[in-house]
Order: sequence, then C-alpha cells, then structure tokens
Amino acid sequence: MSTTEEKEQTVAENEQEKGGDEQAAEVAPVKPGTWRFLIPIAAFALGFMSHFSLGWVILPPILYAEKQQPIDFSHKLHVDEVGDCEGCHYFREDGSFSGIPELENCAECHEEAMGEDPEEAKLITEYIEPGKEIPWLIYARQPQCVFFSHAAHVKMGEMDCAICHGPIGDSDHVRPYQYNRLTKYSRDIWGWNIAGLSKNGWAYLKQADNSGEIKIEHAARMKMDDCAECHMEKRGVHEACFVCHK
Amino acid sequence: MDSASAPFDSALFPEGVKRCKFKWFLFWLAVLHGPLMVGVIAMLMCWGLALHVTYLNNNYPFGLWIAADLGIIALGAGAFFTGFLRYIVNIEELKNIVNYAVVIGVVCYAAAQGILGVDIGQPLRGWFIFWHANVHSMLTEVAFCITCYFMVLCIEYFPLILENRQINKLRFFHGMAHHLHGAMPTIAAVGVFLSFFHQGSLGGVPGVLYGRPFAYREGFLVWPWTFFLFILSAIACGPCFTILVTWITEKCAGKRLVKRNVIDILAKISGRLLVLYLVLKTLDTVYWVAIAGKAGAPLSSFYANQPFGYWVLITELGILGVIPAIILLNAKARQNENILIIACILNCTGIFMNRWIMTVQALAVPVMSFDKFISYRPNWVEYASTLMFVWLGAVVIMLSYRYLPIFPQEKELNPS
Amino acid sequence: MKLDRRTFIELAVGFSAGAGGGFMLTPVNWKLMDDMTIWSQELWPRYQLGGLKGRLPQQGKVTHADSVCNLCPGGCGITVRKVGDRATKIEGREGYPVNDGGICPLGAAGLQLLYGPWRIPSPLKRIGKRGSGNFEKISWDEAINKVVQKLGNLRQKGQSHTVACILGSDEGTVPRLFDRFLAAYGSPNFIRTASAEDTYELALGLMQGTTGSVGYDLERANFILSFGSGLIEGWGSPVRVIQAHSTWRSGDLKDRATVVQIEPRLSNTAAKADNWYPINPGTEAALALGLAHVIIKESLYNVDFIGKHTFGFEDWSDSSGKTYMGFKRLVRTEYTPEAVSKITGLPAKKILTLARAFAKAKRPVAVWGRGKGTVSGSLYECMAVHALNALTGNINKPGGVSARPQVATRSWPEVERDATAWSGSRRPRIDGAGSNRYPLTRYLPDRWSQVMNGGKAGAIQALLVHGADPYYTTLDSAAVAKAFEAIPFVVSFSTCLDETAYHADLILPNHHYLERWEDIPTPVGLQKPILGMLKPVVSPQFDTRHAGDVLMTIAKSMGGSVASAFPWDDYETLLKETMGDNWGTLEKAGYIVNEGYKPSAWSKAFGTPSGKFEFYITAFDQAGVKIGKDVGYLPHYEPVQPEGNPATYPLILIPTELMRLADGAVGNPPFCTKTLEETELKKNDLFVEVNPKTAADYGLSEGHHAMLETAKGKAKVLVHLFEGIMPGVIGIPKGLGHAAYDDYLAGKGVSANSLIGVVEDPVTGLSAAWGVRAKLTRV
Amino acid sequence: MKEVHHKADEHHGAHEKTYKYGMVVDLDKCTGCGACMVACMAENNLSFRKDNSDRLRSNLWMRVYKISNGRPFPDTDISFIPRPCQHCEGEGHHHTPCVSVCPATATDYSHETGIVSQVYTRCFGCRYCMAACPYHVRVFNWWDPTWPKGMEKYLNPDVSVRMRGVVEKCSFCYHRYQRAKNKAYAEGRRELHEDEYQTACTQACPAGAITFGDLKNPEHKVHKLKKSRYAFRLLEKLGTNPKIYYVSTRDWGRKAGEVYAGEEPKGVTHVTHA
Amino acid sequence: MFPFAFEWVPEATRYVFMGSLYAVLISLIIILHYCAIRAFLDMICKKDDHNSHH
Repeated sequence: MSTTEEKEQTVAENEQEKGGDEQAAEVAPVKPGTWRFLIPIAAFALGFMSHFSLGWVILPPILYAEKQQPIDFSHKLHVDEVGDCEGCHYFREDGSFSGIPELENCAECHEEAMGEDPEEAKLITEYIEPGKEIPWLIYARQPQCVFFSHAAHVKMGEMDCAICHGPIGDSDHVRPYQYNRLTKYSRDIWGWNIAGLSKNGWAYLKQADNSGEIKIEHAARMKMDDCAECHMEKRGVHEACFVCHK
Repeated sequence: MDSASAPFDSALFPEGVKRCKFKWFLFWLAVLHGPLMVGVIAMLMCWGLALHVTYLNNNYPFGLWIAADLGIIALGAGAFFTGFLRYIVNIEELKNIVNYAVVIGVVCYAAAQGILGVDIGQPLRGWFIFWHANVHSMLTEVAFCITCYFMVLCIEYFPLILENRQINKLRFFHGMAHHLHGAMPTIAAVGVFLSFFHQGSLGGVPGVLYGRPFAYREGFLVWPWTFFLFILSAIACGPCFTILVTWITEKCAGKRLVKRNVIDILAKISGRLLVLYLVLKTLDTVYWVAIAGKAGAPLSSFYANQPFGYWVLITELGILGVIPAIILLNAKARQNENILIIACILNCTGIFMNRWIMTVQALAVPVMSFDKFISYRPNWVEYASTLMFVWLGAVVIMLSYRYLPIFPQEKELNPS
Repeated sequence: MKLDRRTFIELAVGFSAGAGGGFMLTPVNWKLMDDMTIWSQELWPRYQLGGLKGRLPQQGKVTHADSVCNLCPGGCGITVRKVGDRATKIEGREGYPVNDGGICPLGAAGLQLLYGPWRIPSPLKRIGKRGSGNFEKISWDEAINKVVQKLGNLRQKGQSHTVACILGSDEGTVPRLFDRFLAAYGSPNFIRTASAEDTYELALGLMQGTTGSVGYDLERANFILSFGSGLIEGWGSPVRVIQAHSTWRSGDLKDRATVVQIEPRLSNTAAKADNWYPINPGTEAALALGLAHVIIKESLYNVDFIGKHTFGFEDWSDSSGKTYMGFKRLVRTEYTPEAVSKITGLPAKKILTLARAFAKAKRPVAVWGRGKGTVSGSLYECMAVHALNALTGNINKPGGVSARPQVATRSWPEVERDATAWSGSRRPRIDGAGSNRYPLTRYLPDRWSQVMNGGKAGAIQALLVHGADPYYTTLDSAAVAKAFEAIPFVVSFSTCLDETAYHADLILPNHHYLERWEDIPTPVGLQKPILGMLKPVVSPQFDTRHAGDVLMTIAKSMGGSVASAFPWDDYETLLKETMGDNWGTLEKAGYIVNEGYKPSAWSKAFGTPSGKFEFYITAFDQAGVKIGKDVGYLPHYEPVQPEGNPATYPLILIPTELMRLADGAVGNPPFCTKTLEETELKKNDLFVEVNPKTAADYGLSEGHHAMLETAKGKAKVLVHLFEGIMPGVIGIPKGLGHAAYDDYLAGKGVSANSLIGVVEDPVTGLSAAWGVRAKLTRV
Repeated sequence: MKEVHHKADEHHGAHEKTYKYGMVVDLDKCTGCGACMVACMAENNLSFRKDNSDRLRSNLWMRVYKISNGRPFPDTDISFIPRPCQHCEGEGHHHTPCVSVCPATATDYSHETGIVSQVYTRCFGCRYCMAACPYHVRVFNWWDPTWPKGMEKYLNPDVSVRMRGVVEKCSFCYHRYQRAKNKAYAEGRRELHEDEYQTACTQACPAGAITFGDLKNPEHKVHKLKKSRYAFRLLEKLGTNPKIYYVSTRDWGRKAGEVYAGEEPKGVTHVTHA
Repeated sequence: MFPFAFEWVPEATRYVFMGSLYAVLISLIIILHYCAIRAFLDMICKKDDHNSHH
C-alpha cells in the first residue's frame, strides 16, 4: 500500500480511536461481543507507542556519533597566559580568516614543555616533534557549498564571536565533537535536537555561569534558516543565494 | 458459473461476472513481467549510472520523457473530464464509465510521476520542488497539482477497492465506500480545479520560454495561450483515450463492458471540443507567426531543418486533427465501431505529437544565428523506462478488472 | 479470544497502522530523508576524489608565487596561486616584459602536468620490449650507476663519439651543461631539435654576418607581411605576439597596423588579418621576390640603406674582372609579376598592390617561419623574405628585424680534454652537420635517423634526451622508430611519460618546471634580450631530481677529466655563479631585461666579409659550400618538391598548427584537448580539412571516414569540408597521434609527422619539407 | 524560536551600493586561442573526461564559438565568439529566462551584482532552465565528475565541486567577488574598485579582448566600451537583456547577434585597404 | 513551503498559490474524515436501515 493510502487508513484509524471513546459513553449499552472492535484499537495503540518512542528516544542517539578532540585544549588557560585571541584567530591581510591556528602557532611557545600537564606532553611528543598538523575536529565547519565571511560578520557586522560559537573562549575543556553519522556534519551545524529545533549547543558541557559581560547561554545553531533569519532581522533584506553559497 | 470449474480466486470476483482461469491470468502477468523488468533495469541504469545512458544532451535537456509525461497526462484528462461530466454536469449514463476513467487516471498520473522520478538528475532531492517551491515557475505548479490530483484520484479509486466482494463484507469498509460515493461530487470538483491548473501549466511549460521564439506565446496575465490550448486539447482527447482503452479492454476480455450510448456521449463531446480546439489552435498559430516574426525569427526558420519540415504543421492540425473531428461529429460515423476507434487513435496520436512538438521541436529549432541544428532520437533506455509505466498500468488495470466492480453494466450485458 | 484469521488480520492491520502513524510523527524518517539528500550533495562528490582520501579541497592560507612557464619556447611569466601548499591556479604574471598578465591555454593547464598521472614518479628501468611501456621503479643510485657504467665502458672501448644528446635548445645553463659533458666525455654529437631558428640563424649569419637569433619589433611595426607564420597561433612567443596583435587592433581605424597573411589555408591568423592571400603551398619565396621586383622597378626601396650598406644589389666584378649578376638584375629579369603569378596562383594585380603597400608603409616588417616555427624550412626562402626587409631598410630599426643577442652570463672555465675526449670530439658528427657536405649547419636534427638507417646502424650506442621528444617531433616517424630500435641505450630526463621516455631504456625524471630553479633564455622572436628564472613554487611531488644535478653526479662518478670539467658541487651553486651579479635581481624579481639594448647602427651592424648586408653571399666560398650556378649565391626561388609522385598522390598535404593543440615536446593536457572544436577531433578520429570542390572530385563528404596515404605512411581520418583551404590541398593538425601518456591523450588522432618525410635543403641539409603529396580515398 | 542577544547595535545593513557586472568582448582582438576556456576550467574545478569531443555533453562554462561568413574560397572569413553566461536581466515583464522557470529556486538573479547564481546543492536536475536558455549556457553533469589520482590537488576550495545530475554554469567567478568583498571589509570599506574583481577569463585573455566591470559605473572601462558603434549583443531582440557586449568591425560578424533565420549568415569579405 | 520558513516572500502569487494548495489539502482531509466518521457511526450503532439501498 503506497504511503498515501496508508495515511488515509491511519487517519481512519485515528477516527476510530477518538470516535470510539466518546461514542462508548452515551450510546445504548452495546450488546456483548461488540467489544471486539477494541482489538484493532489496542493493536494500533501498541504499534503507535512503540514506534513513537522508537523515533524520539531510541534512534536519535544512534544517529549521532561522538569523537574526542586530539588534545583537551583549555581556552581559559591560554587566554589568561596570552592575553588576547588574535594570537591564534586573526584576519589575514586579504580579509580571509585564519580559523584554527596551525601547528607553528603552538610551536612558537610549546617548543619544549612549559608545565607538567599530560595534554601538553602529548602535544609535544605526538605533534610538535614529528611536525604533524593537529587534526582538530572543527565544531563549526560548514558544508562545502557554503561561503562564510568572518570579515563581513566581525568587522562589518561587529558581531561577537560568542554569538555563534558560544562562550568557547572561557571553556576549560573541549567538549566532545558530535557529528551525524550519515552526513558527517557537526551537530552544532545541523542542530542538537534531532527535529532540527535549535537547542543550546553548549549546554552539554553544563558550563557554570561565567562573569563575562556577554550574557550568552548557548551557541546559536548555524543552519541555513538561522543565518537567513538573522540576516532578515539585522539587514532587513532577503539575501541572494550567492551571498552565502559558492 | 458452477463453482467446480470457476477459478479458485472466484470469491474475490464482483457478483455475477465470469473471469478467465487464474493460470491464464498469471500467464498474462508473466508476459507483462518481461517488458516491465526491462523498464526497471533501464530505470535502475538511469539512477545508478547517471543520465549519460540516454541520448539526451545539453541541446536536448528535454526528450522523450518530458514529451511522454505531457502526453500521458493529456490522455489521463479523461478521468477528470468524465468525472466533471458525471458529477457536476450530471450526465447520468456516464456513471457506467467513470469508474474505469478513474482507474485510467490513476495509471496515467502514477506513470507521469514515475517518469519524472527517472528523468530528474537527482531523484533523492525531488522533494525540493515542494520544500523550496518557486511559485512563479510553471513546473512547480505542475508538480503540486499532479501530486494533489493523484491523491484525489486515489481517493476516487479507494471506494472501488473497498467494493470488492470480500472487503465489502466488513461493515466499516462498506460504510466507508458508501459515504465516499456520497462525497464523490465534491472530490470530483476538487479534481477538476486541480486538473484545470496543471493541464494548463503543462502548456505553460513551453509557452513561457521567451528565449525560444518557436515555443513562446503571449498570454493573459501570467498564463500563455498554450495554457488554455493545452487544457482544451487535453479535454478534447481525454475521453477518446478512455474510449480507446475501454475498447482494448473489451477486446482482451472478449465481452461487452459498456453500452454503446455511453461511448457515444463521450465521443460526441470530445468531437465538439476538438473542433473548438482546432479553431483556436489555428488562430494561435497565425498570431504566433506574427510575434515570432517581430522577434526576428521567420516562420521558415522553424521548419527549415529536416526532419521538422512543414509536414509537422500539416499532420498535427490536418490529418490528426480535422479527420478525427469530422468522424466524431458525424453521428453515423460514431456508430461504426472501427471508424470510431480510428478517430480515437488519430486524436490521441495528435495530442502526443503536439506535446512532442512543444517540447522536443521547441529545443531543436536553433535560436542563435550560429547555432547548428542537431537532431535527437531517444534510445532504448528512454523507451523502456517510459513504457515500463504503461506495462505497470496494464497490470493495475488487469487486477482492477479482475477483482473490482468497475463496470456496472457488465452483468447486464453478459447475462450468464 | 481464539486467534482466528479475522482477529489476526485485525491485530496485524491495527498494529502496523499504529506503527506507521507513530513513526510518521517522529522526526526520524524526515531527518533520514534530509540526510540522504545531504549525502547526495556533499558526500557523493567526495568519493569521486581519489587522492584527497574523499575530502573535498580544503581552505588554507593563500599565497602567490612568481615563476616562468617552460611548456614552450615562449618563456611567459606566470603567477601561481597557492592555497596552503597546494598550487591551485596558474595565471599570467602582471608586468612581466614578455606577456604582462596574459597566458595561453597550454600555460593555464600547467597544473595538470604537475599533479597529473603522466608524471614519472621515480627513476624507471624498462623491463618489457621497447615500446611495450612497462617499466619498474629503481633507486637513483642504481640508475646513475647504470648510466656511468654504460658510458664508462663505451669510453674505454674508444667509442666515446657514439654517445649523442638531443635537447630542445642549446641556450641556458642545463643545455650548456650537456654540451660541456659531451665535450669532456669526447663526443661531437650535441643535437638540437628542429625549429625555424636553425634556418634564421644561418640566413642572418650569411646576409648580416651576425650571431644570435632573430628579433622582430612587432609592437611598433605598422605593416606586417607574414609568409605563413601562425602569428596568433603559437608562433614565436605566443602571448607576446597575441598582445602585439591587440595593439595592431587598437586605436581608431585609420592608423591601425595592417596585417597581411600569405598562406594556402585560412588559419586564425589569416582570418584576423586585414588581407589573406592564398598562394600555392611552397611558393612563398617566389612571391617575396615578385614583391622585390615591383619595389625595385618602381624604386620604392630605401636608397640610403641599399646604396651605402648593401653588397651584391647591383652587378659587380671581382678583382680578376669576372662580372657577377646582382640581386637587382636577377629579380628584374626572372620574377616579373606575371611569372610569379603563374607560380603562386596569385593575380599579378594583387602582387602590385601588395608590394606598393608594403614599401610605402612607415615601419613594414616581413615575417618568416611557417606555422609555429617548428619546421626548419628552406634557406633561400628565408633569405628572399629577409631581402624584403633589407629593401625597405627596416633592419635594426624600430618596428623592424634585428639579430638579438642573449643576456650576458659569466662564462665557464675551459674544459681540459684528455686524449679520448680530444680524439672523440674531432670525429665527424652522426648527423653530418659541419662536414664538408654541410659546413655551415651546426645541427641536423632530422638527418641523424636517415644516416643511421642508411647503413651506419651502430653509429649511436647511447642517447641522452632532455627537454625534447625527438621520437614524436622528428619528421618521418617510421624512420625515427627504426633508428631508435638500433640504439641500444636510450636515457630520457623527461618529467612526463612522453613518446621518447615511453621508448627509452632508462628514465631519470627531472623536476617539473614549478619544482626547480633554472634559467630561461630569451623567448623566440623577442626584440630585446631577457633572462627568465624558473623558481620552485611547490616542493617536489615525486622522487625526481634536477637534470643538472643528475648530469653532474654522472660526470663526477665517471672520474678523470670528465669529473674535473664540473668543479661546482651542485646545480644551484653553478646557477648562482653563472648568473654572476644578476643573481640578486633574478632571485627576487625572477627576470633580467637589457632595457637599454638597441640594435647597432647600420655602419657597425654587419660582420660579413664585405662589412655590408650581402645579397650576394660571399661567405659561401670561404666556408667551402659547393654552389652550382651563379644564382645560387643570391636569394632565389628553388622549388622544394614534396615527396611522392603526382600520378599516385594527386593532392598536397600540409601540416596545420592549432593554438589549442600542443605539438612540441609537451603532450596536450586534458583541458586543452577539451577545447578542440568538433571539426578537429571526434572520439579518437582526427579531422583533415579539405575544400568542398576537391572533396566532390573524390566523393568525400563531411564527417565521413577516408584513407589518407602519403609516401611515408597511411592513416584513417575524418573529412571536414572547409571553404577556407585551397582546393587540392589537405590540412592535417599536428599534435595528436601519441602512443604514450594515457587515455586522456594516447590513441587520439594521427601524428602528422608519421605522414611527412624529410626533404633536405641542398645548402644547409636541414629539412625544408613544407608538406607531402597525398591521396585521399573514401573508406 | 531562539533568543539571541546581539551586542552590536541593531543597525540594519545600510543599503549597499549595487553593481551591474558585465563584459565587453572585442571580437577583432579575440584570436580564438581558448585561453579563456582553459582558465575558466582551472579556476572553477570543471571536470574533464577521457573523450570530451562530444561538445553536446562536455561542460564548458566559457565556450568559444567559431563562426564563418559562409562564403566560398577565397572570400571565406571566420571569427570567434567567446560566450560565457550572459547573466540576462530581462526587460519589462520578462524576468531572467532561467531564473523564472526554476521550480526549486536553485538559481536566482542578484540585484546587488546583476549576477545569476546557481546553487548546486539545491538543483535536482530537472533541466527546465536548460530549455529556457537560448544561449546553451547551462550544461548538465551527465556523468559523475572524477579526477585522475593526484589531479584533485589543484582543485580550488573557493568553488564547490559539483556532482552528477545537476546543472552548472558560469558564475562570473563570483567567488572572486566574495574574496574582493572580504578584502574590502577587512579594510573597512564596502565598495569595490574596478581591478579588485575581475573574472578568470578576463585576467587570462592574452589578447586583452575581454573587459569586465560594472556597466553602471562610468569610471569602469566597460561603461564606455559598450557604447561603441560596433557593439552588439546576442539575441537582443528576444528581450533577454544580456550583459555581454561584443564589438566587431566585421559587419557579417555583427549579424551573429541576430536570431536564427534559417540559413548561414551572408556577409561582405572584410577588406579595409591594400 | 510554510509561511514560517525563511524563504517565504510575502508576495501575492505565493499567497494565492500556497493558499489554494492548503485549501485543496484541507478539503480532502475533511472529506476523508467525514466519510470515516459516518462509516464508523454506521458500524457502531448498527442501524438496520442502512442496508436498504445496496
């Protein structure tokens, strides 16, 4: 049966269930044996509940996989030590954004161990000495068809990084990188809630309330609708496709 | 029909009718199974290997598939028009054929959607046409109305299923069928509204292309004249197709299924509509030559390249247009069954040719002065995947004819 | 409630309906539908990308690196855009004196040769039969030892003269390194592949007594008379000439330059020219002399230059009183417009108007060098065309012709030769250049294979090939193949698996031009000396080494005087030393231009025995060239008969050179093959161009197969009816017919060189063949 | 649906300056060399196949047409027309032919730049836009694009790699516009100068035959060049209002812009003097 | 597809187009529900008059 007929049938079944409850009350006491119609309804309810929970509770976690970052990097420690963000995340002169720093940025200070933190030891032995780039898992990596200009948003839009990335600057640990098994998209991009409803991406770390003057509880979801909505809100214009696509 | 020799599934047959032995039924299913499988292979090749398996190319993005799509839906117009005549214009006799028209409609619209499924380059993204619809595009309108009207046809087909002898025994389904029959006029009205639009917007598909002087037509508001011409030609040809298929089914079943007067009503109506269409079509052709000339494309340029010579214009309007019109208008000619069927065949091929011209020839005619004329021929993959839906339709019709009460007059015409 | 059929159905239907409804209301299947769509958007293309392990191209830091393109002698400056360490785009370099920002299709597709599967990944040793194309990887040391050992015992057996080197050019440090190696090793056989340069050097040497190659000041010329040169189809330095062509087409109409193309076929140059004069193929010299006749008759020539600075224009008598015919009398008597019209097929009236226009133009220049200038051509034809420049006095003047030197570099210390080196070097060359039969010519690249096939089979025991693909580019491919069979040891230094490497015994792969340092001599035809510098833009992608380093390692490991000839420890130090004080600017800017260079004044310009521009070549006798008749000393029309007797081969086949088809030492990258027209290549079949009238005579029709036969070979081709080619002439594009490379190029079309043989110029011995007689029959 | 507090003030994007990018191609200078075709392929990750000789199925964004005046030997003359996407704007009630027909809004006309975009992840390959475009600009991926091992290293990350079953076309190297805007934003300005955004074919053309710029801006070269007496556009009469102007002193060459009239265009041989 | 989607442009054609689509869908759903309820009621209260007009 094609899905359309199934839909009619289920609609019919729903009726039956709803109809059945109100009817049962006021119509004349039904002759024995007429309770038989309860069998399909019970079967229906059983099927409904089982698959409903299957869809909302059991399957979603399987859809997403989790990976740990190669190194448990602490932003807080580095911001305190280095003092600013531009050391690692800066604008190149052609306006492009450097994004995640390369190994040579880390190697500038971490040529030899500066503390006894095992993570730093791991950094030096596994990456700096062999000169292998750190395979960071980027939470906000957009799909290949998306062009995102940090210059436009940070320089022109004067937006604060936390708006999209959440208060990652104050984090002491890196949260696990969750991604969709099928599409390999980070969960930050396509929405934490399986229904795509935007949800607080940062809540998983159960971050204590920090004192920064930007009161941002969570990272905004970075899906197409959010960008479009923000553009409509901020620039009041319906953007052409090529503004964000390439 | 004593129970000893009756086929073992006779319990499912509608009351008082005879059907062939089950093994014959299986035999014919097996026969149809062959070309069906070839079509499925062709479809899987298109999906698996990408569309280079066809003879389509960058000059011919539209080929047999789109022409067949438009043709099949035009032929499927019999469903909505017969429904319109039966439920809204209230011609009582048509109730004997409206069921079969609905079955043919379901088959045609399923075929159209199937062909689109194979034709588009990324079938997985087919739902984008609904999710990110561009309301100004004719193709969006076509897609919306075809899917909605397919739902309407399924709802109209649904009670027929419920009236199967065994299913009808269940009280709820019996009641459901009964009430659906009651609601049929409103459903048919919704169907007519939908069909009016998508038959038109299928005409709009070539008509709005102002980059192609051959296909472009001015119009009324946003709808080019081909919008109205396509509707008119569809309802002129739909009933003929229904008559044709009924005749074929009678030949296969080897018995009379519908009274002659029902066929005659349909033939008369489609004859008149065909004449109206021919008049408007010639007017449109004259007007089209004028505006195309203004845009710098003389009429000769449209027919300068073989095989699309002037014979195309003459055959489409002349042989496949005027002759069936004459036959269908003449009462005596309509009585003679063979002549009627010939008229129906001519009418249907005429509509198919018109759709082929408006899609494939529209692309064949060069537009830039340094464009070369390139001819196109479908290859077996395109034929097989298009015909697959015809065989699928035949299977559905066989099943419906065997188990569902399609023809009310059958018992009357073949007293056992 | 017993489980009868009815309840079972009810239970089953109820449950499944509930399940369906329930599942529909969960987001899972809608999400899976969305995810499957994303799979078709992003993951699907990843699996098509082999190398990046399925990852799509990654962003990175964008840098630009300047270098020079080495894919043809044009020497254009390029800028390579890099993302991270990946080179992603080659663009023309703004402000580079040769091409100033423009680039040609081959140059723009350079990255396909850098990263493509054609690259040779490491030294290869042939294991199968020659030409089978199967090789096995060997290490560098093993490969170098093989060469050293082979060359070593050849030297011991006193056969040092049987080693030959074939290179694409003889200027620049690496070719001079090979020359020096042969000098130290003891072999005279340094051969440069054929090009119009060979004949032009001789013509300038004989008529003007100058060394150095020809320079055309095209930018400032205002009347360009081209004798079959594909000016905008890759002649000279392609981008520079196309930019010059744009200057001719700029400004308002009345003072734009006039371009006249003399060619039997409507090439792109002929189409863009102001006038196209189709003449019978091979009769260019006659037309030039016909024009000279009109100019002299109507005394439109430059009296000052002809009077004071030329010799042999008027009749003259030597000390012993014997009188000799001057150029003027020869031309006035034998090349009247009517006579020339009969030879060339051009109406006399047009010859008159053309001659007058040419002479009256302010800065006219006559250009020689058929097609892209890859064929040597006839000496007398070159002299006849150069004589026209002399008549208008446009030598060493703005908008004219001049002999242009190279940028000076520091010379290398003298080679001390030991006994074998000394004796070997003085042995006669394999190709007969410099022998008393051909005293003037330095290299005869088309002749060595004829000599080897003509009885001296063992003449070459070892062949080193660098920067050239002689197996493919030499005329008469069958003879070349036979000659290659007779060479026991062939070594190729090629970057890609070209035809020669495919048939080599050992391949020592050179770096790609974007991976190495090397100096690039002045591009062909440029009027001012410039020295470009290849700079490594990307780190070497494969296990390849610089050809200079490899050669020095070979020389050093051979020891003795061969080793001592190479005092530098590696190629880079050699390069730094040779460039001298230019190295600073070269390393930074990437090129050096003698801005101040101006060709010398007439009085000091000519180094001929008479000290003047010589119409009558006195140098022939001094060099011992045996000239038969008196007219042989003057530029005259000596018809070069194409091979094949006219009875069996009624038509004439001429090679055509397309801008979008590389026909030199570099295979055509896939991007360029993709730009070919539908009337040039169809699947693997090549189109030849035929005039509709000729096609009608032979029953040929558009797009159908035909068998093309010449004395040298046979090939199945497709016919393209082209109104623009002279009836009776067939045009075949050069550049296809490769067996090497891979499916993107191998097996496509037919090589024109396999159909055209060598017709030797009587004086120089170079190949003067401009075509061949052919037969085209319907298949 | 989600509460986000923006630190930045609520200024609505000041309505930025709009451009109308277009091109003027001088057909006298164009030598038909094809450098623009190859530069376009290298810049925009165009795929290639072992046999590209079937022009009907090879995806060229910039295609150089070879046209002839159709006259017999020796009056034959040929010329070349480099034909990128015309980025039609449409006139009056005619919108851009391909944008108005796309059912899934996979292509759209940007009024800020006048460029017709094509989003490859939304196109589902119904090919209706290919039927609508009279210039044959839009090409379809009939095959899965693949690159021989190693060659995918030269792919440009600024342009998305297409997949089978989608229509693709010239985007006026829009990624270069995005890059130029990035640089402008970094320098705190919004307007672009003429030389900051040039297409790959313009930059590569050895003959300098292609000039690219803002047709509306008087300082840009194209603004003046398009007014030349010898300028024409392809299929102007149809009302597509394309943005590519061609200049040719050959009168038979200028006839190339007209609608197909059934036979080869006839024209006088091009002779200026001598 | 839906008014709350970001691609929704408040223009006349969109309202008419989508309006008619939703109208058609809703009318179909209403018809089906109506028939289902009536059929269910017939089944439940087993009125015997219904089998007259078979």
